[in-house]
Amino acid sequence: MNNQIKISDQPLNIQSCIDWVMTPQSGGINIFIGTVRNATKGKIVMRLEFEAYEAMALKEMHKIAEKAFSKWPVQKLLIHHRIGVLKVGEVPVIIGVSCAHRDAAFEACRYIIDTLKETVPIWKKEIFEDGEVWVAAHP
Amino acid sequence: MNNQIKISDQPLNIQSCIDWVMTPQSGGINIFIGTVRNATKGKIVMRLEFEAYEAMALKEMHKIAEKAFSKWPVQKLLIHHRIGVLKVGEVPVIIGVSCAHRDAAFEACRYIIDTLKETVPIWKKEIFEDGEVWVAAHP
Amino acid sequence: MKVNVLAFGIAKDIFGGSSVEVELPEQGTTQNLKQSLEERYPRLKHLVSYMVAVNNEYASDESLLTERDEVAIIPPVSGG
Amino acid sequence: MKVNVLAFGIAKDIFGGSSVEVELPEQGTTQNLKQSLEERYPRLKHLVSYMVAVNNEYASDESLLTERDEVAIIPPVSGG
Repeated sequence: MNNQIKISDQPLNIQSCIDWVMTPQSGGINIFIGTVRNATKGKIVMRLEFEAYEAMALKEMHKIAEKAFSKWPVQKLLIHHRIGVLKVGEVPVIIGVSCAHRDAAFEACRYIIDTLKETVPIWKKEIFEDGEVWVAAHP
Repeated sequence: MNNQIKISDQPLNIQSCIDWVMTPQSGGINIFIGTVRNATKGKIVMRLEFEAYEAMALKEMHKIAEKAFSKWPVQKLLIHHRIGVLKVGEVPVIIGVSCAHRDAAFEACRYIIDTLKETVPIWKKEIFEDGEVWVAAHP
Repeated sequence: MKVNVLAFGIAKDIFGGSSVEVELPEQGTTQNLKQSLEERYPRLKHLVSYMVAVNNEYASDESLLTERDEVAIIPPVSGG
Repeated sequence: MKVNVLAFGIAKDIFGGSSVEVELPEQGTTQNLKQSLEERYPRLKHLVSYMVAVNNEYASDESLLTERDEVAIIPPVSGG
């Protein structure tokens, strides 16, 4: 299992993530980049704050990686998540998957971001001009 | 329709493609990177040669972009294809799609690379130690 | 026994701090912990849902707790 | 009429050059062009398939050709 999993309070480096995930064996690389949107449901977002239960989040991210390796012929897999204060346009998450063929790369990348959003203990608070809200906390 | 479509005989610049495709309105960006694999069906690949019917290829790529914009709420869309001689590990194609939400980004990116491989008049020749073959030409 | 409970995200706001101490009977379960917390912090019940993690793993309601466990309240996650 | 036909990929190898000239009857179609080329270059028939493009668009077998059209043979594509 060739993976690189990281939680960091520093800006994520997209190019070095891609460089790491590319291999001479792979023909298809899929990358998902999450960015901070400037608005949610019509309200202007000033910034986002991400917080992680870091030890557990890393453990859950490794479980996701393990599952992806067992479900698809993945060559390399990268999950970087940023925490702290992020401005609009900044990147909270990068997922990269390299495979011999593109089918597996697309499917594994999709699986990883979907599952991360369901199981990994990381929380984001949206800060608006007139208030703030922990995303997904309330009905 | 905010798109950037290009065929070039120079190395593609992944970082500048990603910078171009990111927008403050988008929350999800999906990138597909094709790379030259070191082997096909167990045979070692020395290099690849790509050739395009350029005017028609650009026209077909624009059709794909138009279709993607009509099918999904795409914000920006980029298709760069390289031609000429490529070594193992080099990048013949980069596709980037930014959307407000990730579903559309994944689906549109997948649609674009799948359709490109079916309709865009670009050809690749694999050069092995002991011969060469135009990919997909013969049964 | 006394169990130290870590809080994250909105749970931190509800508890007014990044951890709280909860007194539980010996052989207390995750379910007992939730009841005790919900009595003390009724706003917990207004969340969409929340989980308890024990030693960095999601725990079921029947999990037994000990004083040595690392216990945490996990409100709905929203990473990515 | 004389139609100039562009060749790409393996078609260039089969024709021995990047274009060939084909003599067709007036009102000749894409289908007539294919027949004429297959007689002259039987290896064309060994391809998985091939298309004809007229003025940068894929053309059906019934398309009429003129001397002013840009005509090209499109063997199976393999970009990406």
